[in-house]
Amino acid sequence: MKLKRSLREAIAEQVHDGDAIALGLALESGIPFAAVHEIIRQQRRDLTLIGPISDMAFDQMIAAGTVAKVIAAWVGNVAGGSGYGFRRAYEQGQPRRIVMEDHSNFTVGLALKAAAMGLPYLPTFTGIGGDIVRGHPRIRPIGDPFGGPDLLAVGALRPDVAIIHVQRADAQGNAHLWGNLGLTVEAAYAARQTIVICEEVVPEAVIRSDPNRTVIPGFLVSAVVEEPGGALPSSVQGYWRRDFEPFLAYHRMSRTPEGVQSWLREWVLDLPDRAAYLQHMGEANLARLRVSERRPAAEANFAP
Amino acid sequence: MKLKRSLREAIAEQVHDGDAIALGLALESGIPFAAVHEIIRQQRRDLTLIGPISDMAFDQMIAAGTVAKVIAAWVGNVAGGSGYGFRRAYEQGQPRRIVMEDHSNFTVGLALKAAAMGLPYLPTFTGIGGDIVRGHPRIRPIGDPFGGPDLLAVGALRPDVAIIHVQRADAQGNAHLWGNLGLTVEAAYAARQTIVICEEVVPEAVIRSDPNRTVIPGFLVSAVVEEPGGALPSSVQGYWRRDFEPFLAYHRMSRTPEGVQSWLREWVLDLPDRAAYLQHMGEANLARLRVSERRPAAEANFAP
Amino acid sequence: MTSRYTRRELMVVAAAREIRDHEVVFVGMRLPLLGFGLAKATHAPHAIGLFENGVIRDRPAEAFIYTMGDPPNIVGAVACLGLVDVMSLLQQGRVDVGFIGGAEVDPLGNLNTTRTSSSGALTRLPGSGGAGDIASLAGRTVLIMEHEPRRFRERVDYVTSPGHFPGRRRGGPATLITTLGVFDLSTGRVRAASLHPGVTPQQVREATGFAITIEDRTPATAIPTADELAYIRHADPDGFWTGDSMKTG
Amino acid sequence: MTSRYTRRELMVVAAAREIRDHEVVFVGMRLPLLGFGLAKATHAPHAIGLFENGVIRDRPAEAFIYTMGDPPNIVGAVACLGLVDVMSLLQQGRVDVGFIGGAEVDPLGNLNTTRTSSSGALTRLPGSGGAGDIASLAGRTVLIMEHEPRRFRERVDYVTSPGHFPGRRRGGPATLITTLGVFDLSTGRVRAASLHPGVTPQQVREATGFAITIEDRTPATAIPTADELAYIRHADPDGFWTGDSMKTG
Repeated sequence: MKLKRSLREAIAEQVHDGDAIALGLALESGIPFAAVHEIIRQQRRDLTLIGPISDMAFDQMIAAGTVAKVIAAWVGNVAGGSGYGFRRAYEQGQPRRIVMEDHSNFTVGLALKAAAMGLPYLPTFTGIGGDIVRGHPRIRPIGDPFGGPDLLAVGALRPDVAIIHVQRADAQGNAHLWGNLGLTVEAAYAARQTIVICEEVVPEAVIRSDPNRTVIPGFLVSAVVEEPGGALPSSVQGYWRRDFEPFLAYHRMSRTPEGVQSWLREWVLDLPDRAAYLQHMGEANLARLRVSERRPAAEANFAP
Repeated sequence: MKLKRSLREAIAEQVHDGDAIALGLALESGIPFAAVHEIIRQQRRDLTLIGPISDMAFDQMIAAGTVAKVIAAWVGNVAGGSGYGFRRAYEQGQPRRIVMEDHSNFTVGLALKAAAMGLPYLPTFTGIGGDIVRGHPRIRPIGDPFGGPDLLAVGALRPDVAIIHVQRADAQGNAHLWGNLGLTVEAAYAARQTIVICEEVVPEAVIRSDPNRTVIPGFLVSAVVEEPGGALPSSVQGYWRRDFEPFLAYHRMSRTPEGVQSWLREWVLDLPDRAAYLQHMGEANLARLRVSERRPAAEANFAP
Repeated sequence: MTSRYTRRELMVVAAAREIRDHEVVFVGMRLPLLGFGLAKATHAPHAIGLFENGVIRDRPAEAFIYTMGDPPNIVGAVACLGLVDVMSLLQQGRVDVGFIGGAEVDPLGNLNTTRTSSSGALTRLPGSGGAGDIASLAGRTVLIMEHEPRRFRERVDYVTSPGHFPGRRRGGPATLITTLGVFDLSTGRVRAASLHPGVTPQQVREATGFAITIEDRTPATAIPTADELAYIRHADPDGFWTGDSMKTG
Repeated sequence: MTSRYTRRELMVVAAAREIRDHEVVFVGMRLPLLGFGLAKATHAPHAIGLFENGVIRDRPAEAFIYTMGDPPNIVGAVACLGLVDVMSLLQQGRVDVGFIGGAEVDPLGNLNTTRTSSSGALTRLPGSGGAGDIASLAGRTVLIMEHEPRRFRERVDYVTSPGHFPGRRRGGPATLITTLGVFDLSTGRVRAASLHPGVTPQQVREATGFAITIEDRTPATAIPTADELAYIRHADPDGFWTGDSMKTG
């Protein structure tokens, strides 16, 4: 079973109109922007986006008209605040109306974790007394069979596809991720298919030297894509720093529908792929962002 | 807050008569036998033991008369089969009667995880149709508020103390563990107090070089004990091989009440501490079991 | 002798004072993060900081961070877990105090960061993030707000982060730190604990869309010491979070 | 030409044949572990093996292991997770087949490993371990047993690992491999699929405490090939799991 794909192939084969897609799961780092842009280029429609906080990735997809629904705890631009694409869609139906399923970080995490555990729901005390959980399509009041106070049941959320950016994976999809994890593991377990995008496809022996670092076992993975820099402008621990300025630039540009279209043309639609995006960034920027220092993890000896 | 203790101090201060103690959480590896023996030496009484499978650790504590109740999925001797101490206590009340709360590995895991998550219970489908869950004091039938099939609720299990053996920790209790995890993390989160026993207390910088390897954050830890070889004859990845023969020897000796008492005298009661135990094993045995080869994990770069 | 300081620097100092030694703190970004670092450097050297993405630190990052996911926030962390792991610790009751903010607040300490029609038209805000969880599950919460009439409302349009309500299991808002003062919310009514130097009761009342108790003897908020300012300016050298146009003091 | 082989070697071969290529297998120790390795080496090169302690492998350990927690079982693993993680994958339905054994079995494939009074006095057995979970949640289960009358009972004293029962959501016993033959359990009745070479229907009936269907044309269990034996003897060189006194073939 050959899993290696180009990003274009992986999106073409595994992301379909109407799918529910989980991404941006590690919060501000490892956001799979290359995949986000490829989905926009391939003009997917009616997607449901799933994630804790989305930074500007969801905003771009909404502004490009690919999205029908968002299931998330926070949608905006972490550096700038508001997500204007999201606001225009939600407030004015531009370029199309979207449905919002509001969550807190914990409830969206529990929804994914319920699916990851093969359960219809997980109980929680979070949110009680607030409006997020009131009349929520996925959250219902339940009692405690052991006689304690009432809780809420957060219903399982099973994405069609999870898209995850990691440092390295082998050709079977066994993926090493370090630094921020967020909801990455829950989403990969929960999703019907998981696309692993990595900085490097490495020999099996590298992954097997540290099986505790394998946060996603390969048998859950439907495609492995080698796309170095595929998460820029977000960071990847040990590989790329966060590029702060593009978040602010998008925030400025996306204030108007014309601005965001212009931004999408320049950074997505007029570029064929991620290599072209990196080239458009320029080598000086890449050099500034590329991590060349080493702060290796202390040795862990796995000798038997 | 100084956490470092000798094993004797940690057990004296933090393990009390009647306490519920979780140990042997990584299944066959990292069983904290040094702590098990110190508890026997300090003559604790009426303990409840909690773990998935216990290998011979629970059997020794039961045979020594320290135990009133066992909450586990399997109690015996992985190499030999039956745990004779357990059987004598359960079948004949020798040296005292014990209560058994039977579980499967998953239900004991869910009971600890429910406590770890701050929940009164977790739902599951496991065990339905079998006798473990029938009339179980901690497991009740529940419905699915979303209309799916009925489930079981596994009630939270909060140990008074979890005792955990890891490769290394810093003086604040931040613990690196690799290789088998089993239920170690769930138990450390669930327990009111966690005693971390480690092969090495290392400088903070070692732990902080790899925060993803910290399976137990120090603020959950109540004592840090440096006790190299404290898990023998069970294995510790990268430090100690499993010593197979002592499991079989205990299995043979423990067939009779006299045999097990003789074993307890030789290996526990007549020895003051772990250092004496290792000396009694002999340097040749230690040399045979000590891991000197290196199979280091592939480098993970944490540079920002 | 006092140095000149900004309102936000004063708010950082007030935030730091809400953290007691040995406490476990749900930190967040911006002023609370600076407050955590300041508390660690002064009266609470053993405090532990949790971030909702899974990071646990016992000291602030060495380099300036713009988001909690920035690589310098991983370097030197004591643990880097998953979001559900730290939220589980929060739900267990292992977190003493959490810091949250919002676009709107009401007298019960309810915060709205989801949507509002206060300006007439519907405005969609980003949403809860982890704030709703911290508000629900921390041992107590400290609210940090811009003190403006449109933000201080008799009743918020949407309760993203629940404040005091009947039947609350645990926690609830304890303190509200604003650009004008520090307010006690622990009783479910808003009472001024201190007003920032130079702020009058009248100013506060005009900036607040609901009734607020300001006793005659309400003290002035203690101003930053030189050491506190030195710490803040070391941690935020460009005034990215703490700069403002109103120099005071 | 066939080599001499032991009953247990034959059982390993039968176990291996229960694994299809690309399947996810809950492995366990002893014969199933050898069966997994044999299947990988022959007809199921893409099978994946899960162990209840959290280990995931796509090939057996290089060195002999006595327990699934032995350090050589970590070396070369593709992942080493927690127990709840692998059980969650099992509960999700990601595991195609699991192997379990027990002290007693009944015609519905219920297994008892908890306690029995079959000998008159109460005997306490070790308990479920992960077997009850695998029996409940795997896509199908393969049972491996010593074929003795006291173990094959009309009704087991305690159902540790549930077999077929009304309302079962998923899975259930598919095949029972014993020291005497291979039996189909998929319909909830026990039917001989093959008897090991030299075993007569009469022998099976005498060793079974309940009614069992053995058709006239029941074939002999296919004997191990030389390659299969070579694999097994490489993996278990001292016959620790597969040695027995009855050499056959």
